[in-house]
Amino acid sequence: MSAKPQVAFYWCASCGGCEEAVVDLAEDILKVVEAVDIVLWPVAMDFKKADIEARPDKSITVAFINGAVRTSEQEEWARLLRRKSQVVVSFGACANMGGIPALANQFRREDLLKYIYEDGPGVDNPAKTRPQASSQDEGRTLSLPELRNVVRSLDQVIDVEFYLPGCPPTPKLIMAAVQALLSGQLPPKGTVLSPDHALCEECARKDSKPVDLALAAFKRPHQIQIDPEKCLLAQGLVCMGPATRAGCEAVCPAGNMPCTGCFGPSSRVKDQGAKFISSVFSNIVPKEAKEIDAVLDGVPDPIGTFYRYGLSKCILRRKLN
Amino acid sequence: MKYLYFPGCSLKGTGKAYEESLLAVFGALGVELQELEDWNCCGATAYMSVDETKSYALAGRILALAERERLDVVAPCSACYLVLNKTQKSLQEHPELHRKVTGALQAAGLDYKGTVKVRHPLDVLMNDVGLDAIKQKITSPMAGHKFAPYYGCQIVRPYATFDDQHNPVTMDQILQASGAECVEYPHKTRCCGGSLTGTVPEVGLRLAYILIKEAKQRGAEAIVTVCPLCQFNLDGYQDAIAKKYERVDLPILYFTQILGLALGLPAADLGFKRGIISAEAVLAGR
Amino acid sequence: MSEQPSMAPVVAAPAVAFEPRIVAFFCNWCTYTAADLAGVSRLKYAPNVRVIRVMCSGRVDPQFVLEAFAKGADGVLLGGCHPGDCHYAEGNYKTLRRMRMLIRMLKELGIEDGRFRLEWISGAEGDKVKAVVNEMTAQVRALGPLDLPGKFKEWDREMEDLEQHVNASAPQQEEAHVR
Amino acid sequence: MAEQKEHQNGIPRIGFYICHCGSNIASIIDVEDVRKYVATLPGVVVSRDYKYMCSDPGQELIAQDIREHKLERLVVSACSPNLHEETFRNAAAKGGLNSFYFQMVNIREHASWVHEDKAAATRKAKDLARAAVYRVRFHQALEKRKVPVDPNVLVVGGGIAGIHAALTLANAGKKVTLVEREATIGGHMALFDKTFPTMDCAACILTPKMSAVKSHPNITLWTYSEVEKVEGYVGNYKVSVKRKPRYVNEDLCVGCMACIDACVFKEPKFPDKFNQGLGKRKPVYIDFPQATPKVVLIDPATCIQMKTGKCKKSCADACDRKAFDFNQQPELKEIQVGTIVLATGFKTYDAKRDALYGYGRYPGVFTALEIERLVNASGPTLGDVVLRDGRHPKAVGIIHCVGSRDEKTNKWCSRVCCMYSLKLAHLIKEHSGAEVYNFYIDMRTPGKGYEEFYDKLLAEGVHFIRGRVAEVTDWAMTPEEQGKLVLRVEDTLAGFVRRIPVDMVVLATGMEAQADAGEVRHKFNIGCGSEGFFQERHPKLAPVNTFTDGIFIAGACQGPRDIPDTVAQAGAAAAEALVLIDAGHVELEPNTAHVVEEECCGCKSCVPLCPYSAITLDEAKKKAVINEVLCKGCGTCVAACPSGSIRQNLFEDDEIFSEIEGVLAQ
Amino acid sequence: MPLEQKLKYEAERDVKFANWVTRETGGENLRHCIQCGVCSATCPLSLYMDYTPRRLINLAREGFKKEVLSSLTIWLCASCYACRVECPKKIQVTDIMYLLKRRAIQEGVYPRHFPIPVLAKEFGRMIFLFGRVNETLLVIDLFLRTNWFRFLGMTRLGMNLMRTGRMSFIPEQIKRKRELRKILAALDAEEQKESAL
Repeated sequence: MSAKPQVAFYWCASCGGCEEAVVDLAEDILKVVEAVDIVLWPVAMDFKKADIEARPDKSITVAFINGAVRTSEQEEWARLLRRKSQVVVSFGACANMGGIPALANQFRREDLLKYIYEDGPGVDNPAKTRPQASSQDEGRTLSLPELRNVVRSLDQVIDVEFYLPGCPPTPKLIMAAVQALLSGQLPPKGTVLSPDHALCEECARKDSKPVDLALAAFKRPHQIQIDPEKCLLAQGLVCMGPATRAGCEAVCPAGNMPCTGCFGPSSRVKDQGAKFISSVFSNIVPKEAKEIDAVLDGVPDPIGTFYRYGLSKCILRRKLN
Repeated sequence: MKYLYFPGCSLKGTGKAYEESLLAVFGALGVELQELEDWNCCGATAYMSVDETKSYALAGRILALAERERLDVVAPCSACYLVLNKTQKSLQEHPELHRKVTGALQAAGLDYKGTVKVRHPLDVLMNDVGLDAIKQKITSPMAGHKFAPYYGCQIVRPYATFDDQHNPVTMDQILQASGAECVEYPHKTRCCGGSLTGTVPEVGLRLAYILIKEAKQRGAEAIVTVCPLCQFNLDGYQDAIAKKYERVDLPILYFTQILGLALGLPAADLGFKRGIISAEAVLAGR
Repeated sequence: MSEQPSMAPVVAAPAVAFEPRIVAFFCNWCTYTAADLAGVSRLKYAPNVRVIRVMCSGRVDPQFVLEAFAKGADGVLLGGCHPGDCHYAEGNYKTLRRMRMLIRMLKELGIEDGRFRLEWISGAEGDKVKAVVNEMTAQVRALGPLDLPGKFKEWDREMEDLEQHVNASAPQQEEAHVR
Repeated sequence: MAEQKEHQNGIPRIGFYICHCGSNIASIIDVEDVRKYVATLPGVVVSRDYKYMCSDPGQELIAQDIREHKLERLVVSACSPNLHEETFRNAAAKGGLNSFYFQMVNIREHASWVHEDKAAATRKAKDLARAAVYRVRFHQALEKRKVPVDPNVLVVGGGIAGIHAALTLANAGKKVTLVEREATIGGHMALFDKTFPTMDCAACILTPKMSAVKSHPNITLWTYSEVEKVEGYVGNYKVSVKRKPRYVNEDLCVGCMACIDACVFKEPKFPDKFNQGLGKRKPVYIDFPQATPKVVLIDPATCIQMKTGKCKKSCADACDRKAFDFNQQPELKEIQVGTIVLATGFKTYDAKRDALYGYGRYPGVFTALEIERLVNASGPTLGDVVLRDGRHPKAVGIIHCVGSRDEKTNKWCSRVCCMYSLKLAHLIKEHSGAEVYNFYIDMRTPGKGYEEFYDKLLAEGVHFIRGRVAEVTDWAMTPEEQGKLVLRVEDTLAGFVRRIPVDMVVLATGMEAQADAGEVRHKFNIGCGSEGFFQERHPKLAPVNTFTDGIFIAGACQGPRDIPDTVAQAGAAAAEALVLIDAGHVELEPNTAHVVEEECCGCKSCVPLCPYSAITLDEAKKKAVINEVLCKGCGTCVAACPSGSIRQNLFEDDEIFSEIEGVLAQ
Repeated sequence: MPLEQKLKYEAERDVKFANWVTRETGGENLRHCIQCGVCSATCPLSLYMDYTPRRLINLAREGFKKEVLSSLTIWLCASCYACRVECPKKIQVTDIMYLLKRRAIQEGVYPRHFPIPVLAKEFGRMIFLFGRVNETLLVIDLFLRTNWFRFLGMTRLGMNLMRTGRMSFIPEQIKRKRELRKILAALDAEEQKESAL
């Protein structure tokens, strides 16, 4: 076995953007590849589960796992890598908080399956066939991963040492994390590897935010001509910046788009959505329930807005039914 | 403007004149009354003394039937008006009673939700039709006539909200709109003894006598009322009063009869002939 | 104690009757004082509410409400001063605004309407404390247990098989990593 | 009994104490069971119960345990923290523990007094105790804040309560500003002729005190003025007062009243408010001869010059001192005070609301206050008791409890009506010789010399009929009743209904909160009870304090009361203010919020939430900063900080989260 | 004149009865009475009553059942509600009178020839039979059962009513009598269930 650190990359329920982010390290990736041995990277290299199973426990120095955990297969891989690795880094918003896949926690699994295999437009499935975890075909047993009832963040399945936030994490943060891991100068377990204050700190528009927002209406980005200089909240856009951890250098606001909260909350906040509500809506103008409700109507999808990346980590975890 | 009409037993019996004049007046004012289909007796004051839940259930049936029509119910008889309102309120406030009564109604296939509004003709005239609209239709004002407006007990007490409990004025205003004058009548809400005259005459007659005498003393040529029982009691027992106290001879009319005259309706359509004490003076020249 | 009859219909109680657990956040100046007044006046009300005192309803972070549900509350009651009466001028308006949004969120996440309630109760309204507590207890009792801790456990049961399977061959000396 | 056990790793050593409160708690809550249970909770090393925790031995027990068992945290389950939190904080301090390593559990007001099911109440007591045990681990050592107290005092209301409070404070050498809404001080007492039960003349005992106010070097008297705005906190209030224009320069007018004689209206023409409308006055007037300050004023609603600008202004010409100023404008004054005494008084019930008593309909019906003026030697009739048509009444009926003891209007007993009705009965009989009937429900004469006064009236032959009058009517049943007002009442002691004809009816109207009590209390940030009177901090133990420190209440603004009680209370309010002033400083709860600078991103979300402008943005650092002197500790900004960068002493997030967890853990 | 003993012993009180009154609809506030007598004073009939309404309320809450149920007071109440709107303690006096009347009929202690309970009962019977009430038949029935002498004295009124077309001997009836009887039967069943408990 090589003396270099053994590194694994794995993806669960994700879009692949996190893999892209690794590639986005550009020339730096060569330094990384040089410094480590990659023992697993399904998107780029061919390894089999058996290869990993065969390894001694704790023989992988660090496993970077991205994506939420939704299927039994993802769950199994996560557990397997946990067993084989010294350090697990939860990589990206989906692994950290469920991410976009976790929005499915607003629906029952049965309803989702029914829609996708029976009711959805364009579905032609008169026999109402659905994928089965186990089925017989020509005398052989075929098995498929099972879809779980709940979309989970990685740390709701296995223990995790560190978190790299973002959808996806920025190359700069990834490099910093890798360097820290290689140098062995590790922060305390559970640390999110980005600055522990809110995004406004890094936002170029910060100074243009008025002291009193006094919002009387909320707008969605397509409804207005966005002023490229002015604080987005002040323009009535739901910008999650104040309730979102810094580290991305406010790329979205720099691109004239409000922050949607992919970095998650600061270490002092348990529930990003609830805290955002507490902050921004305390400052709206009306005082009567009816008028308040009229303003709130400007945010038609509260869950999708405040928990775009974090429904798994909402204190309630999912819709109850 | 359309309402359900719950006449009650009296308006089909001794209070026919009230029904006749009410229908005529509402017709003339363009208010449609649709008689509630297969209505039953509300139980009035008497039945409440026999069986509480049953009397609420009787009223409950009426309300349940009315609910199907999605219209406000007009109940001209004071006792009916009170009983229906009382039923709504008691069922609302007493869950156990509500359970029993709605259960019994359901057993007969009836559904009671408590959504129907029970209205008095005075309330409808004042608040829905409006004094101005009434005034516009007055063709032969009752100028020079003086009446004692008598509301009796059960319409303003204790459930009505359309007028003051101690000093109601709705009928005063309607009579004045008809061009008549109202005497200051301190007994306008005092009990006439109606529910007792038949059974304990010495008691009922005294109350009736006080009412009629005071109205007369204050210069009224008739007592004008809103209640069929009051009308019956004050009109029907004047012979007995004469025997026991003195001859009082004062016509007892319904406010709808006066309003009808002012609206130019023929007296014959307003039930004047049904008064035991004739109202010739009121009708003079009409 | 009292000979006043109970209004509730007499129903045979099931073997273990469900007793709702309601967490209340009461502001120190109005609602907490009102609850004290209810006590001094010896008003009797349902024993299902547990009061957590805050200085102002404005201190109540929506996270507290969610956390209470997650830790097992069947209902959460939030009591503050009447609009215009806040000891801190306008804290209760801020509460109202953020809670209106929280209510929407709770609805979308499947928490029934009656489980979260915001009430304005002044320091003089001991009787309102009684009325609100009784009413809410009855309402939550009718809704049945919420039992989020139980639900969390139940949800995670689907992972048990795999957890055992993957860790079956794990050397015993290893500390278990699975939560 | 006590449970004791050894130290547990990492968790502070907690002592738990549960109070029986005699049987107040122990009769409903199984104290023993709770004590045993709490002993099993992590960190609890001592768990005791005691009959009266708040007693000296109870407190000593705690202090001793702290020393002996090296307790690091303290939880006491007893009554409301509003009552005894301070007591147990002191007990902690006595034992050498920081006072704030303490959490109180309210199982009396919130459990034993309000529940009947013993098992459920005990369960609740355990849940609440567990929550406190979980919470107290996170408590931090804190110190109270000290702020100085401004020695100047504001007294609002110039009735007998305000007058007495102001004089007491001024005599103690404090500077007092007395603000009165009307043109003269004196309040309701100035309207009275005699005072019960001693029958001393109200003017004789009141007017010397009024003059003393005017001449006292330590009192600034602002009449015809109202408080507009109050800012600040105990020891440091900033108050804006609006001085309404009298159109006469107060400093120049000497009260010679030559202007009133000179007014273009030769005769008084307008209803005289001071005399309850029974007399008349001119547009330029003075309420009564002893008005203080003795300064005339102009009623702009009736003065021709004020209305049209076209008067020959003979009043101004008659003034030697050139005091008239028709262009006078309202003036806003600002003062700094440390404490405030509110003595804003009451209003009488509007007798028109009881329609059946005929006030406003029958001229023979009067309110008690009108009779006060009628029997007053300096009143509109110079003491002659006459009806509005000039006749002298031969029979008078006084109806008690008008607007009192009636759930349709006011539920409470107004306390003074029985006694003043007796007084008026006596005076009417004395002045007119009429037969006087008192109609009462219960005769309430608790007070020194009060019952004796009732006795005297009985001996004088005044009729007392126990029953609430149903109706006052002019409807006559018998010839004797013709032309009279008839009262129908059940003589409940005789057991039958009576009709009693009289010429004059006096309605003993009750006392209500001032119409604007609601606005006033908002200005001063104090509470009102459901009946509208100002709410005292504790009905027995803090009757002149309010929930806002440094603001005290005296007299009938707090509830119906008579003159002796009002004066006693005014003295008490003054004494409470003196306590603060002489202490020189007050200690404030340390429950303030602060921003953790390195965590703050400067998003400013918190800044507009603070009603006291305690939060500002440090422009250099771009971080929010909280001024702890201004912070009153509501915690709204803490709940709202989107990155969790604001903390609040005593109400930290982890304290509340652990309390939530504790109250629900099973 | 024979002397009557007015002393009452504690044993003569029926506490259950008092409690029952407070539990019935309308009786809730009974114990709040402050005995001010405004009910009696406002009552147009109190002058005929053996106990004024105020006294009756006190007798009821103290549990003097016999005195209460056999009193004329409850039968003289004309349900005019004047007392109820005047009561400073919001006691529903009229409803208390109703519930006492019902109890008196139930226990059969009402004055035999006092026609009001008879009227009330007949009224109920007629509703059961026809669903509506015919005043003519009701009055005839009533007088025949109580005091037919007086009935003879009423012929003048009868003639007057006949003359004015206000008298009818044919009862009005509802169509769906069965529906009405089902309702009443359901309540009878409910009552049986309760008394079985």
